[in-house]
Amino acid sequence: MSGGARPGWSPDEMMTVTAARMLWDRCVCFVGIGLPSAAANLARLLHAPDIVLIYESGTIGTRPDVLPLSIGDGELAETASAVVPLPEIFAYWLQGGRVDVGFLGAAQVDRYGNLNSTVIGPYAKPKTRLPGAGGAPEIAIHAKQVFVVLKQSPRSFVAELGFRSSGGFLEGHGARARSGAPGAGPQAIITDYGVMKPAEGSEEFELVARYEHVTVAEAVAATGWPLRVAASVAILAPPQTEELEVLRDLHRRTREANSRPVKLPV
Amino acid sequence: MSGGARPGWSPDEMMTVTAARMLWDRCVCFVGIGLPSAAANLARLLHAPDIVLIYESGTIGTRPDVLPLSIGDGELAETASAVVPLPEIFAYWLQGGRVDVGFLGAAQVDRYGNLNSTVIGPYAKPKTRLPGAGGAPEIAIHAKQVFVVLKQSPRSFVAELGFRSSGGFLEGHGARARSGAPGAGPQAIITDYGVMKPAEGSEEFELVARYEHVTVAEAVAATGWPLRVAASVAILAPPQTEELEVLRDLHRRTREANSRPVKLPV
Amino acid sequence: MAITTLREAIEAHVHDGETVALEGFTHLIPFAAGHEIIRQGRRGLRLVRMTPDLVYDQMIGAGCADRLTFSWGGNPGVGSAHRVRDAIENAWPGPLAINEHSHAGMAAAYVAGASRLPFGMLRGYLGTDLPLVNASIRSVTCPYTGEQLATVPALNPDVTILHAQKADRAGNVLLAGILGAQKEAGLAAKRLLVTVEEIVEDLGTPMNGIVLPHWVVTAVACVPGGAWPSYARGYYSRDNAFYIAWDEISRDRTAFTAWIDRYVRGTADFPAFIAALRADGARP
Amino acid sequence: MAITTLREAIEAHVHDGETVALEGFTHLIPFAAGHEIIRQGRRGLRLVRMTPDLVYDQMIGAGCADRLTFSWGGNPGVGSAHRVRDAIENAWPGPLAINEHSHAGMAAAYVAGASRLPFGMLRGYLGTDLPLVNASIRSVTCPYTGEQLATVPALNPDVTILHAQKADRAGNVLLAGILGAQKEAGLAAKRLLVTVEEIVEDLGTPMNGIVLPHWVVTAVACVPGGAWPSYARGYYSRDNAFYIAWDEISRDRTAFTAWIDRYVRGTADFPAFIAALRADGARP
Repeated sequence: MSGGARPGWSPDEMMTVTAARMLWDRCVCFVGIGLPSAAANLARLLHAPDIVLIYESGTIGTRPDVLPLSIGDGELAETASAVVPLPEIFAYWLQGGRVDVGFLGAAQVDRYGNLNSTVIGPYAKPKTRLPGAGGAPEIAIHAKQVFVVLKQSPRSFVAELGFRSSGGFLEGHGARARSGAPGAGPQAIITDYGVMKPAEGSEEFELVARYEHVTVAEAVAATGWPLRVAASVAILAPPQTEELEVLRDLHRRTREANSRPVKLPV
Repeated sequence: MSGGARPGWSPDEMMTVTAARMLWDRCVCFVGIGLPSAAANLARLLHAPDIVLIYESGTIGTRPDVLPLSIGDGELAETASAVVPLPEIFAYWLQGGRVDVGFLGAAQVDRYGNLNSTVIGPYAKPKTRLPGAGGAPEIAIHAKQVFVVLKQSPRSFVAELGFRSSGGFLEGHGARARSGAPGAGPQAIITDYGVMKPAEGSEEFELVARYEHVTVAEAVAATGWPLRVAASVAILAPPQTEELEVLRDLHRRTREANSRPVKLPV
Repeated sequence: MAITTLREAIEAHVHDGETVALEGFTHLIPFAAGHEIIRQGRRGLRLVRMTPDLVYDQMIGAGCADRLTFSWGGNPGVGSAHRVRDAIENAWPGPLAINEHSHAGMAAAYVAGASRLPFGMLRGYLGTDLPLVNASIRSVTCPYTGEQLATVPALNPDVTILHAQKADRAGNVLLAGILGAQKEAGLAAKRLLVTVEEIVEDLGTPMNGIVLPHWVVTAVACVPGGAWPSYARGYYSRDNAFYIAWDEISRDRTAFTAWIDRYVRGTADFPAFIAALRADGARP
Repeated sequence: MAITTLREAIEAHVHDGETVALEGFTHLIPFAAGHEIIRQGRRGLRLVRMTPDLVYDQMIGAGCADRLTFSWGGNPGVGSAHRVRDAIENAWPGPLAINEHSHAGMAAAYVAGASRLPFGMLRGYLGTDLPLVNASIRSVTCPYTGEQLATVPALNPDVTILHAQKADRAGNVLLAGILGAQKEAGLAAKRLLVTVEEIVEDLGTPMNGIVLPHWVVTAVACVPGGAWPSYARGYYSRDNAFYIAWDEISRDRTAFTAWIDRYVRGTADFPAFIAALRADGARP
């Protein structure tokens, strides 16, 4: 059972709202498709009107009216303040240290915030071949901080990753800093049970906040490693009416746009 | 005395016409300011209408109506088929192996076509500090071939360069090929006495052609090393009426444009 | 540069066993060219593309390739690239060797290719397992700081194929909008083929516009709509509904093969492909 | 980002002894900013610029700098940069250390700086003496081919100053035309100051136009004409006649100093500089 199944809103909505609240006005956010893109745009439509959204397709400072289905939908280019070649995005903007927040999803995360989006089972003989790392390895290295968004279950929050696609705190205990990665690494994992943050010293993720309707025991049970729990676990405010309205309106516009049949071009 | 002093045309005109004749239609020419730029544009106005001119300022396929005074005059951008950032010109276009002919001038050249445009006298305590190498070192490395244009005198055609700003055949005898430079190096030096080409094997430049009114002895005397002379020295046709007319018209338009006072902008 | 038909361009310039990059990052993906490669039955291609997308799902499912260099292989915003998955997981329709990178690594490899440098360099791959499964990811030591930086070998395809908005009669090509690593992939290649929406008298290039000059282009073919179901800014939008529909079509080997047989192998060219889709009411 | 006066921008952001790059390759050279640095009497600057041009001839002759990183130091199409020469040859008005590169090397160093890599790499400097006089030109070995490639340390100025056509009120900056390495120099710097011809409500950026977004810009000052005697495409042409005239003015120390004293040190700001030139009939 998902931690977020409650009548008023879906787990995705709850995670999106929680993630959006963590973004601040004028922050520079490197956005991936899906929930991160929804969260970043929700923040823009609510409390962060001047947030700077960068998509790896080369669109900088974009303000899409509907959520892009792909990372390079036309809407992103038309509303961007600059559209640059993709190699430049990765070299000058991401590696250049210009990104405050990178948002990452994955198939699996471990206790140190390392992510797998590559493969389940052996790499050479996969059980499930996933799309792969894409922009994530270098977002994980260079963004000043990273937020991970992922639904919680023992299959996704695992003791051992099958493959490490992008690095969090590696083996913890300062391993990341020793690796030379410039960014501070994952600073929050937002799930459908609550929020985890890295503990000082060990850099192991621990539960620091939960949704009202979820118990700590449920969150621990939904984790594939013995989840540590902070001394005090905050209660996350449920999605507010305005947050849900704006988010649902955004999704409605997006669904409409995606279902609008595109005439064959010739 | 200059080798070219004859009533009908100036030494510069003669060299420009000779250099222009060496260019062919559709060749890709990386052009420097001054005589190379005049020669390349003369070729374009005469027998090479589809020559592709690249200036290091980032203008590709430019067709200026007047000669630019600087490497980045507005005229070059307005008439170019593409205007790209300068780092791209050197990385993708020059180093990328796209340039057929590089045109270089210099203060001094030696018998192997190495050039000095940096300094006369010791580098740390210069007698004459020259502007420096600019784009030349990498033009000399990457252009499929290089033409050098330089007025001949024992002070400019020297036995020992004070400083090697850009490489020709280095110490000759295959040294250039061993250096790993992809281009074939300098294939002609065009002077006001004639044309020199590298001898097979030694790669030492030797006189292969002279202007009608110049003797081989005069050309040898105007050279600071014991100039070798090819078994057969061709006679270069003098500038033709059409060549001179088009060139003079180009220079006239250029002079007019440069002397046109620019109103102060505010 | 020659202006020619797409069929002739593929016949003349794409050969079995070659390294071929069809680039276009979501925008301007050369689908028509991919279909023509399927029609002409190319085999053993070593495909290169940052985001394999539907175009390589189709080419790999149709058996054109035995190797794939890539950095993200899904159906963007939808889910799996089922044919790519089936090839990697089950060697169907044949084994597919993979050479896997991150986006930043692959972009650096194209930049190195366009620059004719033997390798590209980035502060990348730190803390990832990719170097464990891809021996071509190595490192150099900075001669100033001693820092180790990741390296990737340059990508220099035998052929790169792009789709663009316009070409003029001389073969100068203009691109506008999301650019991906198209220009770099084009300049890195030995041969560059471009399909365009239209051929015009005057490109009307804006200052600092993105142009591939005719003398770096091997052949241009005019194929209106040739990026569908991706898009060509100024001409048509991305057909997101088709991307969603592809999930069903591609999930099953039989359904996929029927689709390829009917619409790609069973049609003479791209206009016929579009006409067949329309005739079947498969698309509006 | 703050929209401010040029005086305030230089006061706040350019300090004695810092590494300062005024970029602009023939086009959009920030002359007004150079003059303001002279007016404010900065000393000991480590100047960086591919083509020192008249702007550094003036700043070096006026005693602002004790180090110069460059790749070509003349008066383009005219001849010597006399003040740069006098500083190197005769240490007038003070000694000037030089850090000399080729254009390609310096472009690679700016690209590395913008990319926050510690060094740039090129197939360059082969067969030249520059590495003999510039120990910062080194090499790395390609981990794939064994080839030795030249390296240059990244350039990361404390301050880069650019001139551009337009900014909007948020401080987004638009450049169009010949770009040099301006964008790279700007992104490589710790602080970025930009003077512009005008501040507009809407930049009207064309697709793929060259923009420096407000959040990478430290300060913008509106200084119409601020690139004169270089040029700003769409606003005014290069004053080639002044470049030619500068040869005379700059050849002689006394004439040069008189010019700087009268027109730069003797004026309050750039509009007053232009007014003084006009009042003297020095320029049309």
